[in-house]
Amino acid sequence: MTRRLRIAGWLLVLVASLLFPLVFTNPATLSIALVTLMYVGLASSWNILGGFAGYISLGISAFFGFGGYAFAITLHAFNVQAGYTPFAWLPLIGVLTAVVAIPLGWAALRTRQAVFVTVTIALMLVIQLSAENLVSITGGATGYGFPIPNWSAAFYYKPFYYAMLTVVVVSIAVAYVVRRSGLGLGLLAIRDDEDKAEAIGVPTKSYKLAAFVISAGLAGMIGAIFAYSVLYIYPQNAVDPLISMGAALMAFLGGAGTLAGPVLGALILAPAQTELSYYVNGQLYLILYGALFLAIVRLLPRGIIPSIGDQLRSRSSRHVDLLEHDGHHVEGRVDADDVKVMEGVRE
Amino acid sequence: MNGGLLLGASVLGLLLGGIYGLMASGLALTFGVMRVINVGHSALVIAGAYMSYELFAHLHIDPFVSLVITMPVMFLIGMGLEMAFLQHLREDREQFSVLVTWAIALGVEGVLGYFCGTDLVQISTNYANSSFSIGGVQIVYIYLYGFLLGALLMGLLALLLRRTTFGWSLRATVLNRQAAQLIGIDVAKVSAIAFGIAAAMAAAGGALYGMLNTFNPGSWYDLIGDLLIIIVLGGFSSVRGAFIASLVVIMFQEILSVIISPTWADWSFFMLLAIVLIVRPSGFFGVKTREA
Amino acid sequence: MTAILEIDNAFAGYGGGNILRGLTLNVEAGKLTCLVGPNGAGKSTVLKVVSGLLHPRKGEVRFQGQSIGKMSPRAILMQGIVQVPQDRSLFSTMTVRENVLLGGFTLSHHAEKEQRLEEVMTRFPIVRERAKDTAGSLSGGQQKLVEFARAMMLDPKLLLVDEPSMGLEPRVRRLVFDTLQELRAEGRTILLVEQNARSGLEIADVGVVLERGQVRLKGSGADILADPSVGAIYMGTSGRLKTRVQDAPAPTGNDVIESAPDGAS
Amino acid sequence: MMMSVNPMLLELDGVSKHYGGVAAVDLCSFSVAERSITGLIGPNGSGKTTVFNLISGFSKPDAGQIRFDGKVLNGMAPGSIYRKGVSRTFQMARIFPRLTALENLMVPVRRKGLQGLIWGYKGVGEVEAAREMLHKLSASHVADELVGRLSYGQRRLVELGTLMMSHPRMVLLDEPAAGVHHSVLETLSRYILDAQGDGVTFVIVEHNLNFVMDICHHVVVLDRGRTIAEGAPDDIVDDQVVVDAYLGD
Amino acid sequence: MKQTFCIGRTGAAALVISALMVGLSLSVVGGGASGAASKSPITIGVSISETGDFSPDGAADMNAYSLWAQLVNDSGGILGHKVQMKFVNDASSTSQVVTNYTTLLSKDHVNFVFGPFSSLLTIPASEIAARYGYAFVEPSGGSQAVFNRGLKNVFEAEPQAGYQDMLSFGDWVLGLPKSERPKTAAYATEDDPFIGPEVAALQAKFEAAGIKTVYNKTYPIELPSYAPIALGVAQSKAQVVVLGTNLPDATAFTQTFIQQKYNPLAIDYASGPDQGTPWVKAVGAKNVAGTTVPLGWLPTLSTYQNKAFVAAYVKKYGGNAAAMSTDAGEAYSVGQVMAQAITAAGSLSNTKVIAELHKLTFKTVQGSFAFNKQGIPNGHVVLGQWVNGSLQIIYPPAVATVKALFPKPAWGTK
Repeated sequence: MTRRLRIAGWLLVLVASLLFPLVFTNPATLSIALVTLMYVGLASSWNILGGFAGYISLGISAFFGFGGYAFAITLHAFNVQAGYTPFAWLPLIGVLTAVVAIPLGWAALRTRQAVFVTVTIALMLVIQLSAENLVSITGGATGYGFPIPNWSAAFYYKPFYYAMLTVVVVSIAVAYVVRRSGLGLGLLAIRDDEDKAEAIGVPTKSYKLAAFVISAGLAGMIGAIFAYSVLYIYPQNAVDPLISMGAALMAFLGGAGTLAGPVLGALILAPAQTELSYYVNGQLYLILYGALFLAIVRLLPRGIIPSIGDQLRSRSSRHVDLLEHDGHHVEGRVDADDVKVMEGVRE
Repeated sequence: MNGGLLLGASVLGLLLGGIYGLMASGLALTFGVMRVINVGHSALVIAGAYMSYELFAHLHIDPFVSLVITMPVMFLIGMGLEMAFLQHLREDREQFSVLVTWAIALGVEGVLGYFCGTDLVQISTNYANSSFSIGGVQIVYIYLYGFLLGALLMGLLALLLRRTTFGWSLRATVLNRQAAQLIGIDVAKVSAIAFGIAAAMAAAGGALYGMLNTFNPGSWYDLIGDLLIIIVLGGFSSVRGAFIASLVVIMFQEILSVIISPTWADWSFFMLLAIVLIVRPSGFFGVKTREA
Repeated sequence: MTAILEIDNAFAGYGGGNILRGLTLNVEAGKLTCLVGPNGAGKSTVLKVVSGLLHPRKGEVRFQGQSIGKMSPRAILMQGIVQVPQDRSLFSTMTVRENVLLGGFTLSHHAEKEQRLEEVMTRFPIVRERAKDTAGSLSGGQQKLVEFARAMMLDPKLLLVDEPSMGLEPRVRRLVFDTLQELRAEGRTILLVEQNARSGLEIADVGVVLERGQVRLKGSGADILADPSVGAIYMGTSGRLKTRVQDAPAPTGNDVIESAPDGAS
Repeated sequence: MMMSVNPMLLELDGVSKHYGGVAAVDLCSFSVAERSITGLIGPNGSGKTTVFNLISGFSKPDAGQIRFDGKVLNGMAPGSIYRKGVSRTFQMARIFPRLTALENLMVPVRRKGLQGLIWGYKGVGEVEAAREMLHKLSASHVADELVGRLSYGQRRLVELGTLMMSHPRMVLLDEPAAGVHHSVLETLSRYILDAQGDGVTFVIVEHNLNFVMDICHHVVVLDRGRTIAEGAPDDIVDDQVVVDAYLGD
Repeated sequence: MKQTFCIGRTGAAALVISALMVGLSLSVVGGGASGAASKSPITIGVSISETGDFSPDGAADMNAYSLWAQLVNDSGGILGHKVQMKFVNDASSTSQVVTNYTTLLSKDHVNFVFGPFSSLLTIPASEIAARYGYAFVEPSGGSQAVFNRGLKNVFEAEPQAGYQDMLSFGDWVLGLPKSERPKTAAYATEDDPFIGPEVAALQAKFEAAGIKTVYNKTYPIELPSYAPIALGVAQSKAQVVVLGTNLPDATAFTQTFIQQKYNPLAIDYASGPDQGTPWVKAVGAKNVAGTTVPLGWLPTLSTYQNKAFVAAYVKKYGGNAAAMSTDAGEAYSVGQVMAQAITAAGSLSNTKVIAELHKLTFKTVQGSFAFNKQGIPNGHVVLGQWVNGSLQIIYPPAVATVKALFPKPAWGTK
């Protein structure tokens, strides 16, 4: 894809999302669109750590939930009136979540791979437990209410939609900036070979932490908007493992590590998930959702965007020439798995 | 603080820890052999609990007796799942396995919900509430039986691993996959059987879980966090480490529960985890593993 | 001359490139064939192709007349080809006895296993002496011997040995080569890959020099050892030393397969 | 073109390293002059790569001292040694396979401050520098290819280029010629000679003696972890001790 | 109660049973069936948690709702309209419950909605209903948080707001002769949005009356074991035990008490003994005697339409009356309240229905009650106790069906 085509594509999606609520005015459609946008944002921010640095987190809903609580408590503490003004507090929530993520990320990032995945699950449970146990701050299991905006039913989702869209655009923009920055390059290097990156001077610890914190801050803002839109937050809806898994799966479906992949994955999977739950019996819904999961991992192990990329590449014979150019390999030291990894995911 | 209470809580924690150890050991085994993080392990535990429940409720088979049915059945189910969904995983195996096993768990939850409903149930045997007293501490039979079953199965597993050719081939696969292949070990088959064993252990753990707790198909969410943290503390791929870790963690939790408060006890898993992450990321009890 | 193993114009490699580039090689029954050659020549790859860890992209591999090029490692093992790999391959936390018994993993009868174990323990006394110790507690040379013992559990028709002297002290190295020589004296067919050309060729019936995935020289072990051009190939100075090599007597009477000029300078 | 007048940049003094009873490096001593190209040769298992690991901090010596520019390196982490200006390649070219060649080269570029972090890495002269480096390595045509898809030789060039981007004072090359096609080899030699001319010191572990003879000023021969010979390339190649060491005893 | 329900089966089951229902329903309402078919049906949307955290109660709600619709239709519908239920699944997820109710209201344009089970889902759902001006009658979201939000359309179809449920136990205990009255009490409560306030209210009442608190702990819902807390209660040797439990922890506590051979004079559960058969199965038939629990509804009550409801429920879903969960009665009441409100309004307009909901006194299977401005019901919850193998009402005396067991018989004696 040429650069111009790519920019045109992004612009098209942006314009379409800006116009969406004006064309599809039905609140039910908008509520699904809101959830979809939420997942687009979550998958994109997940991607900054999970896709770029290859650190698979299953705990993003920890920060999603933290943001929601922080928002509710802040609005209450400063007696912010319902309506549009709460949105102005979102950047603060983002920063707050990011600050909290620093010590958590520091501890979690001491591990790698399988252990890291597990630790992020624990992280999620810790935040949920805190929400339940710190009753004087969070309201405990009873939860915490938001001020109720005085908007009509037909209008209600529009402000949330646009607020969410703004944060989503910010998330994608941040992902883009990171991807193009020295930080992003360092993260990709960490994904490919962390020890080597460390050895040639990439400050891997701080880079990983930066990715963790950025990703958490964005998730916090997204969680805040979501919680405000449903007007009530309690431990189970704030920190939901299904949201974490959903975000990761969507990123994988579209293509982890690419910019467009998580967006595409969320655009496909989030509405599908919502509609499936609405129309299908609960148990069948679970079975179908699980089956969809398995099918994706099996059929598109590297996601949609990288698979398309492969198709395009294999049409041009150019890289084949490169490989034939000099066929000598050092004896026996390259093993088959390395080659697989080397040909792995990328935009 | 009442000394008797403390002693009671310690004994209880020890016994319960054995039961958790049984559930966690399967998780550690699958990671060791296959490099698979089975987040669906607790769904297999719940599936085992339901099997025991149904056999008990409809055919009045004692849950300890029905293990001779549920464990082999779960063994086959486990093998089937491994061959169908996990065997083909190659790239980034550890991380993709999370997605795959999560999907399997959702499917298991759905199937259980479809056939068994979502009401909370419990396996209530007539000896569920019997206890005896030693030195002022009431020992509950069911916990004791559970602990003994856990210890017995762990012992059998150890025997299997140490004394049988299959056990050797399994350990060989854990230690050096390529060398195992070169001496003719079918590592794919070994992996499938190991997963089957883990599922069978889950079935036994499930029967105990079902006797001690009310459960429904969604209960696996509650359990998996605890089990994962236990195996991290135990060094991730060490079966023995997982067993010891669960004894320590659950005892710690029960004691904390009586001397401070249950709310704080709930944090104990995470406190231990945080300490381990900061002090010794390879786990309390495990040898340093390559993946960490 | 009965070739038990025939490799015919084989191409094999990893990823985009080939390491074996049209390799043709016969291994004769009852003889010790030693493959030598510089790093990157494809020695270990030959063994991987024979043991089934790597399948050739082109060409044929036949064992006792049967094509084995596409067989799994296990199937090839069942044919009677056993490999002693280069890296330390014992299962370190298992006992020596367990390790050796695992060598007979594919044997179906318990009695047969015990009988083989008995024979192997007689052949390799160290196995009996250290049976209960974990393999990891043995020294490097002892581990190598146990690896041999493990391989002998199947009474192989063809033994593949990959760089047995790697990482061993000279004294221990000697022990390993003595053992190889004894096995050869027992009439076993052995395909040995060795970086230490002298040690390898000294005990070899047939010496083969590989360069860039092809056979460069082949002859009796003694002849190859005496051939001055081997040193040049080995040290990667064949181009530079060409003038001197020409003065030396041509390799005698063996089927020398000349590779294409490499033009390395 | 001996440059013995230059001060010694790297000095190994009685360095030893044991692995489970086996001495991989045994009281090894040699020195490397600044702005020189030193070949480190010897048969397999003679401890060459271990010496590299010790110098670059990937393993710690049991005994002896390693000094770089007069400062003791013993016990320093690889990252710190790297920051002192010592870079190394690996036997199995370690590159970032899912990055392009150009991106690989830009990974080690030092960036200062927040701006340096979030600023596009493709800006401000970095790309030019990287492209120029690829040009020097005759690899411009693969600049935008994923390195994982390149041939082994090209990967080695990219790996070397990556190291050179951070302007190291000394580069350790581990078997740069092994399995590399001759055309790439020529590029490599030319590049190394150029860089040496610009003031970089090289230490090269290599089996291909032609390559060593062509570019090295000084050759150190290791056998069983000890220095058995040292001298000018032409003297070394005729040394019977060396030939014996190579072919084994 | 092991049925999984899907919309397709509802129809099939309805056909089978409808013939049997005709006679019954005619006797209940009598006439009015003519012309029903000519009007368009009233559609009622409900989001049910078929999976996830709230799924244990989802099935009972769904059964009772669909049974209610069926019985109403058999008797000619409401205002001549047939009733049609639309169930959608929310998997216990807030985002899904929000989407579900928004879709029901703005896309499917259902005439009315009923509440989901849990107040945690009730709050977001009620906000949506309020936005659309819909009446929102819900079965058991009795937390103060539901009523504190200033909504005019939310009504809890129970005789008494959930958070006051346990006071009836206090009234009973304090009504005992002074000499028999217990002196010490232990409290253990799960950290639950509904139960916490119930226990707190009861504790305040007891302390005011001079009953000393000797043990008091709040614990998180999900614990590997409740036994240490139960041990603590047992060791306190309190004469009265008040447990803020649901079925799982109620079971665990009881088991530990039995194991520890600890017999208090009276023991009250927020929930557990009201669950019918699951309770008996969980703690054993010989241990249920004397366990008390506040009750909104019982299969044995002689309240409005209760007999017919219980008979039809058992016929349709199997099992026996004693096995029915309170949830079923609560959900059924929602239907009764709505039917009466709509009938009184004489219109399908939600505005008019809401007005009637604020005005009328409703007759339900849980008894009669009206709502205050906040939607809080003004009736009284009764106190139930297991006596002679069945759950009976022991307080208030006016409706008591049996003499209370005090002190509670020792475990295993009956």
